[in-house]
Formats: sequence, structure tokens, C-alpha cells
Amino acid sequence: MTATTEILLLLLSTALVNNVVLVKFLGLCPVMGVSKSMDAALGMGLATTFVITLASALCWMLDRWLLAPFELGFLRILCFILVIAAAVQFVEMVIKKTSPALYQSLGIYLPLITTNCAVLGLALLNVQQSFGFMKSVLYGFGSALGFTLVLLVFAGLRERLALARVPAAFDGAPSAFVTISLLSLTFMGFSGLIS
Amino acid sequence: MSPVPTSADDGALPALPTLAASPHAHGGMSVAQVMQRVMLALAPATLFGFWLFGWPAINLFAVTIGACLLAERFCERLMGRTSSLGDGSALLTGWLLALSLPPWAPAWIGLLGGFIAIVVGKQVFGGLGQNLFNPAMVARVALLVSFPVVMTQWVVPQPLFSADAPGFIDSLRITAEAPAHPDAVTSASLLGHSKTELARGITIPEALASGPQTLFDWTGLRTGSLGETGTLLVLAGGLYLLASGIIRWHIPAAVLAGIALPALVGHAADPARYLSATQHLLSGAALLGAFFIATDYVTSPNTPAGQLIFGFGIGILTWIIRSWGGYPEGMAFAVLLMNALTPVIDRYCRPRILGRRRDGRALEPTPIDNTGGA
Amino acid sequence: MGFLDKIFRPLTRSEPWGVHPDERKRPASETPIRRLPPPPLLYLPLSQHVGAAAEPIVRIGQKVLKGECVATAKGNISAPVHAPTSGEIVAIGPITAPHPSRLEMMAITLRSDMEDRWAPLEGLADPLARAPEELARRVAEAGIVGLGGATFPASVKLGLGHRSRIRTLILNGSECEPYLSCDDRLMRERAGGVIRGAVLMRHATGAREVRIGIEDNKPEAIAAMRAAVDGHADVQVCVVPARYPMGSDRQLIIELTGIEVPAESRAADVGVLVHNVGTAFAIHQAIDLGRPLVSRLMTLNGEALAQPGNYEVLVGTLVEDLLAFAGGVRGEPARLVMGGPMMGLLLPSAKVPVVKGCSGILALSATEVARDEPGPCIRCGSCTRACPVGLLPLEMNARIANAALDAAVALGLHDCIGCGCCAWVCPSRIPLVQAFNHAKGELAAHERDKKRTDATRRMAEARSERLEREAREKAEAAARRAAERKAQKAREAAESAASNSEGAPA
Amino acid sequence: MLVAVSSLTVLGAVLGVLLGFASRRFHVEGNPVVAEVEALMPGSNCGQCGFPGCAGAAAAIAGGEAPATCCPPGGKALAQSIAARLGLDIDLSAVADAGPQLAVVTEDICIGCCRCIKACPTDAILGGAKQIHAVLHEACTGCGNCVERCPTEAIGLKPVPLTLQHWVWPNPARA
Repeated sequence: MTATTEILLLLLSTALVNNVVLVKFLGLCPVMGVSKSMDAALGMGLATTFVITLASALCWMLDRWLLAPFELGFLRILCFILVIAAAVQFVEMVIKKTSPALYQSLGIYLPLITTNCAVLGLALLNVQQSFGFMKSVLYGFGSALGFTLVLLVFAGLRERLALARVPAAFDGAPSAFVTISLLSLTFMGFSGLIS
Repeated sequence: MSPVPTSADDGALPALPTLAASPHAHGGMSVAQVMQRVMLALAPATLFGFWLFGWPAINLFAVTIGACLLAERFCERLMGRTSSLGDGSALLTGWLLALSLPPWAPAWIGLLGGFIAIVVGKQVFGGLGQNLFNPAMVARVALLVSFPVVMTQWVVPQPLFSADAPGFIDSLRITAEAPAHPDAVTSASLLGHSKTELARGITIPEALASGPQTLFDWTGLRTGSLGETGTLLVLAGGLYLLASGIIRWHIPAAVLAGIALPALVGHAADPARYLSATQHLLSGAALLGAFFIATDYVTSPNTPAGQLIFGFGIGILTWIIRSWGGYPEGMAFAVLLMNALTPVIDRYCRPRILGRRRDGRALEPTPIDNTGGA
Repeated sequence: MGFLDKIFRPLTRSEPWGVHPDERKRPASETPIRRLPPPPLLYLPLSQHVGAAAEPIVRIGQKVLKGECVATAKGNISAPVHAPTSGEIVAIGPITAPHPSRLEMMAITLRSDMEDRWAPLEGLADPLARAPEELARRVAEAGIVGLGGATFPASVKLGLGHRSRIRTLILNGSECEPYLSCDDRLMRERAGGVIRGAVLMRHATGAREVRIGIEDNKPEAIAAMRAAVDGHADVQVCVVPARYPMGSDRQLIIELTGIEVPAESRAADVGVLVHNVGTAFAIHQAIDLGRPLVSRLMTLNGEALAQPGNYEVLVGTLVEDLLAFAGGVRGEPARLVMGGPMMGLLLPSAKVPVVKGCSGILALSATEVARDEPGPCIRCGSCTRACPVGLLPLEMNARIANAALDAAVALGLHDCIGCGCCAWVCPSRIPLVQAFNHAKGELAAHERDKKRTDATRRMAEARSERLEREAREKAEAAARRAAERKAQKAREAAESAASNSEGAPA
Repeated sequence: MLVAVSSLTVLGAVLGVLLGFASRRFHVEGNPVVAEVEALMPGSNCGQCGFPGCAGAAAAIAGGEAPATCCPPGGKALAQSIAARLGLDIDLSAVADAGPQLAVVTEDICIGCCRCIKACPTDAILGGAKQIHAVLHEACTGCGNCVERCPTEAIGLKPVPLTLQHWVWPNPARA
């Protein structure tokens, strides 16, 4: 198997087959929170993609070159959170400067990327599976792509849902939950695709 | 009385007409008519399925549709809405779901499926026109994921009035799922058979040679779901829909192309591993899906470009799931996946507005050529 | 997306726009034009055109002759109103408007003396030798507005020829609305006058060529116009396919010249001007005979009408009188419509006058209206296919239903021409046009509010500035007075000190 | 232990320096939202919201201290546009919106005291002492400040009359 197919398969597997949101059920908070408009969802997805990819790389280096040699495994979560928080702060400043409207629409969810369990989860999974550097970054990037895809698709569905005459009992969050569960159901079609 | 007619005189006039904007005429098409034509197009393939699989199939069909109608009325009553059974949409949903079920599936599958399709797939979102996913496919996928064994038990065709076909009374027992479901009559479908054999290390040509006769037959005498086997009749129904303007060619053509193109390439590259394009197109729910399921108005894009992308996506995904995925048939999953993408496709495939460029900015005025002189 | 465009453009562009509604032009189109005698009372609204309302120049009790001006244009975009027959002015005041809102509008009421005497009128001799401005002035004085229904003052449009160079003058004889056939009859019976009007307009605008677009469902009109056009090399009769809305100017311009008028621009910006054939005939009458616009052709049609046909009607005639002359209505018509069935306005009653822009009165029976209760949108996309402008009516409607008007604007609401194709095809019978009218009206109201807000802000600022200035002036004045008092005191003190030192106590 | 402490310290210090640098590089002046909201406000500084003028109200709304519905003259339309700008969900049913209104002087009762003239934020009332006052329709915002000041109740608000040009099609009933 060539390197290209391997990379492709890894991306496909992380983005679709083992989708971080719909299969692993990580990072549900922003998926429910920032999926009211496609523009905000795309912005959130890209910001999270950036943070996840950066955090995957930084955390790998941190773990390999600092925590592992000095046997500081017990500090892993603490250090990872620190790195992630710094990356998020950085992204927040950039977005505030470059796109105030997006900053406004992301609201509290932007700093909350810090506590997005998908970010920390992926960094920890990378360490657990003892991937190499490139594979770690790809794993993070692919998962983040999957996250962005689901966020965008879900936002599209919710935009349509907002225009639908949903019965009062299901208006708002309930119908969104039904939608994402159906979305999760459809992603089961990818199961067994890449073993 | 003053000679001037003012609104003060209105008392003397007949009742004012209810306020209505133009147009004051209508083309005459109605939702019920659309649904009726689709049902008309489905009828031949359905009747063929009835004949091929006998009374149990007819029972299942009736139960599924009944469940859908009941669920629809129940939900509407709960919401205090007026009945919309007259528009035929719930009937059509039940019909399509029944056609996609194993023909001898027990009644509870039809009941549960009808309930899922209408309640979870449609009424939760607000009823007709509001659903995000194709209700029949939601139900089929939910059933497939939950009851994989029942949902992949294909019965060998036993046409009505043939010697071994169960009579009406026997059929009730089969539908009620009394345990006497003789093993001898079940078989695999082409897609399922090739998948299991491949997993055992047997190549496709060998698997086809060793498999039962009923795996593949273009006249429709094969195993499969209730309504999908009569491929030619499905095709005829689809062409009728095209001709009557109910659907347009974009989605069916793109779906079929999306299946056929990768199948051609795959089969040419490795015939031992991949089925041919003909086998892909004529087996499973390819034609039924392309003409009747993917073309569902509510859950497919509105613009020609969007419909082409949508259809092609369904085709490709179907082929991918069939060839590499964990399930033998991928049409239902593919339809749902592309349903989910429909709002995104719609958003990025808007038609060009007259006088504007595709990005929405006004066109540059063309310079006036007045050089000729009058 | 450029790459995708290239692939899909040929596929998507081949999609035909518009619809083919049931024409129902016969038998009205086969009956010759009949002239309606002057009714006893005529009501002349002051605002029968786009722009500012006209200003009455007559008194109550004043006697006027047919063709005499009773209200003059006010402002640049406006049109005067003339007496359609001879008689006496009996009232100037509000009447029920021929408009679905049931609101009132100002009108002059004229009692006919049944003599129908023309005022002394004089045509313009040898108009083709005159300056284009003079022709435009004559057209303005004659109160001619776009007779296709847009009612934009014709002279203003003629004047555009000088500001932006006009290459092609298009005469719109397509008459794509079902039921209507007055343009058809006009072209059949008075083709010479229409062509004469076209030649005059060509001169007035400086256009190089005239193209007359007629739908292929009017073979007699095409033949008559072709016969009349003989001898005018630069006037050409073009046959266009019958399809609604072919008569919309943007669509007709594409069909006849291949030019796509950019959004937010006028046809004149690309060197094209579109006028209705009826307008051309009225211009011929105004220039060659000096007759102002006091009557027009209109079609009376609909199943509820006893004698459908085409009539020459004085502007200001009550619809009631008109219907009575045409044999009355059978039973109770489900709707009275002014204009065609696709874009016409619902009339609140038959006691409203016809106006210059009225191309027909339809008395529709319940079966013709075929009104059903609206159902939910099933996203079938029929409206998208029918839309001649390439909009997504279903998406705009969904947003308007949820009060997201800005989102509807982003989808192109302002490009909507209100032709009604979408609502005509909708299987769910959703009143799409009304939704768009509502949204457009709301947005216009917002726009007005915003202008008002800006004006308010300016006034509030001016006031606070004024208050500040007044306070400052007051403070300055106070300071000045204080200083003066101080000086005074000082002076007094000095004086008293001086007097003290000067004079010894007594 | 020392390693742990020092590595964390170093890590924190490095990230801190990085963020400090970034905060300089990507510094944003003020809050542009306030200016945008202020542009939406009626601008008459009538003070019915309880804030000192429209600028004060805009700052309070943008800062989340006041609801988007706090401006009575702006009514529903303003609340909607502010909510759309700030991405808020608001309950419009709470907004009393009588539609646009104008102040009207009942000439029989007016005593020409000039109190209303002083109260008008847009100088929309004309007239001198002991003379009957009149309202300039173009300038009146219908804020109602004058109504309270009038000692004889000669000033009242009435809705702006509906004309053909201002008539709007009602939103059609849908299923």
C-alpha cells in the first residue's frame, strides 16, 4: 500500500467511518450549540480544525520529548489542557481581529473549544495509540474534518428545521436531537468500510 | 346619495371578496395528483411482486400501509391538526417502505417500520414537506440496523398459484411469524451472496457459479425485496413518471451513472473482486431507488445542478457501501446520507438570477453598439 | 465553482422558463372592437400613473370639453389627467380605489352632458421634422402612460433616449396574459396607427431600429402588422413563441435582441427601450391628431360575463357601467379582476373606475379561479423551474413565513417581477405572490422608516446643537452682564471714592 | 519533582509570551457593535428607555444590560433588526407596537403655553407663546414626550393614516 492511499484511508476512516461526533460521540457541545447557521458552523469547524491539528502536533511533541523522557505521564492531562487553552486563546484573538461578526456569532462557544472533549480526547487517543508524528497530525486533522463536516451538515439541516412547522413539543432542541440521531444512524452505513 | 362611490357606501354592495393577490388562475396540479401518479407508476412492479412472492407479501404490504396511515392520523390528532390522509403522502410512504422490505417479513416489521417512518421520519419534523430524511428509508435503515437477520432473509420466489406457494391461510401464519418458516425457501440475494462469499475468500465468478439460480435474473424472477425485483416494470414506471413530468431526468440519471461508472472501472480492474455494472444496476434497489426513492421532492435538492450532484453522490455511495461496506445493499444509507447533505447542496447550487452573475452581483451592462449610425 | 459551471451550464440553461397557462382568449379576441358610449358619471383618479399624483386645475361646477386638461402633472415623474367627455365637474374628493386594499384615492367626478364634444385640438404638423424634445413634450401633455399596465409616464421613457443612447426600440405586442386580447385587436384593426406611433417614437428616442414582438398565437395580428409595416425598412415584426411571461420586458429583450439587462439597471442602460403597442397608438393619436389619452381598449372576459369582447372605454368609467354594457354578469362572479389573471388586481367591488393602465376587466367564475386552501410546501421545485428570473420561490416563501425578510432579500426577492408563474404551478396552492408582495411592502416600509429615522437623527442633533448654542450664548451674555455689573460697581466705587475725596462732608 | 515544576513553568512561560505577543499583534479597538446598534436606533434621544439618549441605550443593549426591546418608538421593527445584528433570540410578543404614530394638537384646547415645544426632541412643534401650536408631520417621531407636558391635554397621539402608497399586503395564511 502506497503512502498516499494510506493517508487517504486514514483521513477517510477518521472523518467518516469513525466520525468523532456521530460514532465516538465526542464534542457534542459545540455541535448542538453552534449549528444554527451554516456560516457560524463553518467558522466553528475551521477554528476547531485548526486547534485540533495544532494541539495534536504540540501534544505529540510535548508527550514524546518532555513528558515521556521525564516520566511525567501523570501531568499529561494538565499539560495538554494548557497547550489547548493557549491555542484556543490564539484563535480567539485572530478571529476577533479578522471577523468580528463570526466572533459575535460563535460567542461563548469559541473559548469553550478549550473544553471541547474532542480536542483533548484526540490528543490523548494519539498518545494511547502511540502514533508517529505525521500520523498523529493526520489523525487529528482527519477527525477535525469529520467534525467540521458533521457540524456543517447538521447546521444545514437545522437551518431547514428552523423554517419547518415543527410541532410545539418538538420545537427547538428535541427535533435537533432527533435529527442528529438520524444522522448518526445514516453514518452507520459506513461501518465496516475500512477495517 | 352622493354621486361619489366611497367605501362608506359599502353597506349597499355585496360582501367584499376575500383579499387575494394574483394570479387568479391556477395550473390545476395538486399534491394529491402528484402522489396518485407516483402510485400509478409503482403499481405494475408492486403487482409483479405480489405475484412473485404470494400472499405473505400482500399481507405485509397491507400491514405496512395500514400502520403508516394509522400513525399519521394518530400524530395529527395528537397535534390537533386536520387530517391530511387525503393527500396520499402517508400511503405512498408506506407503499415505498413495503416495497423495500423482505417480502415474507413478519407483520411486526411492517408495523414497526410504518410507525418509525411516519412518527420519527416525518411527523416529528412537522409532517408533509418538513421532514429532512426520506421517511421510508429512515424506517428501513432503522429496521436493518436493529434486526439484521430478519431484514436480510430473502425468500425464493414462489409465484401465486404455483404448487408450493402458501395459500392465504398459511400466509397469515407466515405473516404472524409462527415459527414454521421453512428453511428451504430462503436464499441470499446477489449482493449479499457475493459479499459473504468474498469474505470467505471465494471470487465473484465462482460465487455466482455456485450460487442458486435465483440470484440474478433481469426478468425479475429473483430474490430480493418485495418491489425491487421487477426491474423492467420499475423502469417502466420510472419512465412514465419522467414522461408525465412528475420527476425529471437529473436525479435518476445521476444515480444510475454514479453506480455504473465506478462499477465499470472496478469490474474492468478486478473482475474477481467487483460485480459488473449490469449486475449492479439490475440487482438490489438500484432502479427503485433511482426513480422512486431518491427523487422524493422533500428531501432532494431543487436545482438541476444540485440534483445531479445529489444523484451522483447516491450512486457512488451505494456502490462504495455495496463493494466495501459492512452491508450488502447501500441504497438506503446512500439516500439518507445525501438527504443530510441536501441543505448544503441547495445552499451552494442556487440558480443564476437573470441579470446577475452566479455570485449574485449584477451583470456588467453590455456596451451599446451604435457605430452603424441610423 | 467555475469548473462545475462549465459542465452544468449547458444542462441548466436549456431549462425553459415560464409557464403555458390556458389562453382562453377566444371568443373575445374574435369580436371586433366596440365603442362604449359615455356613461352618466366618470371618476378620474389623480394618480393613474407611477409617480406623483396630478393636481386638479378645475373647480366644482366648471364645464369642461372632451380632451380638456383637468389636472396637471406635478413634478418630473407624473402625468396630467384629461376630461374623457364633455360635461360638468361635480366633485373632487376621495373615492374607493380600483385596488384590493379597499382604500380611497382622490378623484375628480365628471357628470357627462352626453354630447361628447371635443375641445378644439390641433395635431403637430410634420412631426418627423421637429425636435425629439417637442414630441416628448406633446406626449407628456397628452397624459400618456405605459398602457401595458406599468403606467410609467411615456414621455419620461422617451426622454431617456437622450441621456442613454437607444439602439433598439421594442414594441411589446406579445400580450402573454391569458384572457386578454385588446392588443391583439388593436394590431388587427388599427395596425397603421400603431406603426405610425412606432415611427414617431423612433424619431423621439433616436433609436436605429424598431422591433415589434408578437406571440405566435396571434397570426392575424402578425399578418396585419406585417402589411402595415410595408415601406418602413427599419421597422420589423418579430414572431416570438407564446409563453408566459413573454411580455415582461426583460424576457422580451432577451428574445428579440439577445441582450440580458443587468439587475438593478434599466433597459435603456443597454440601449433598449420597450413600449406597449397601445402606447404607440396613443402617441400617434396625441401627435398627429392632438388627442390626449382619454380612452383605451380593454378586454372584458371571464366565464361570468355574458358578452366577452373588446371595448373602447373612456377612462374613468365605472366597472359596473362597463359590465352592464357588455350584457351584465351571469350570477355572482367569484372575482372581479382588473388586468389579466396572472398579474391583475382583485377589485373590491364593481363601483370603481377603470384607469389608464387597465388592460381588461375579468369576471371570473368560481371554477376558473380554482381557489384551494394552501397546503404545506412539498419542495417539488415546480416554482423554481417556472420562475423566469431564476429565483427559488419556495425558499423565499419559507423565509418570509418565518419573518426572515433579509434572508429572502439575500435570495433575490428584489429581482422578483411578480409574474405569478410560481403560484400558478404550485401544487400546494401556496399564495407565493402575495407572500412576496407582503415582503416587498414591508421592506419598503422599513426603508421609509429608516429614512425617517435618519431625518429624525439630524433634527435631534440640530436641536442639541441649538440648545448648546443657546446655553453658550446665555452663559456668555450672563458673563458679559456680570462683567458689566462689576465694571459698573467698580466705576461707582471709584466715583464715590472720588466724590468722597473731592468733597468734604457737608 | 523539580523537573515537573520547572517543565510546567517553562511551558507556561513560553505560552504566556506567545499569547502576550499575539494580543498585541491582534489588538482590537473598542466595540464596533455599539456604533452599529446606535446607527439602528431612532436617534431622537427621547429618553423613554431610561438611558441617557440613544447612544447610551445602544451601549447598554450591546453590552447585554438592556433588552433589544427596550426602545418604545423603535417598536418591533427595531427590536428585530437589533436582534438580527446581535444574533439574539427575543420575545417579540412583549413589545407593544401600536404602529407609527403622530402627535396631534387639538386646537380648541391649546392655550399656547409652549411646554410641549421645549419637550420635543426633534423641534417638531411650532408656535409661540399664547399661540396655538401645530405639529410638523415630517419631523414628529411619535415619542409622546409632549403628551405628558401638556397642561390641558390638548396633545394626543394618533396613528399615521394609511394611504394607498403605504399599504402593505398582509402575509398570507399558510398551512
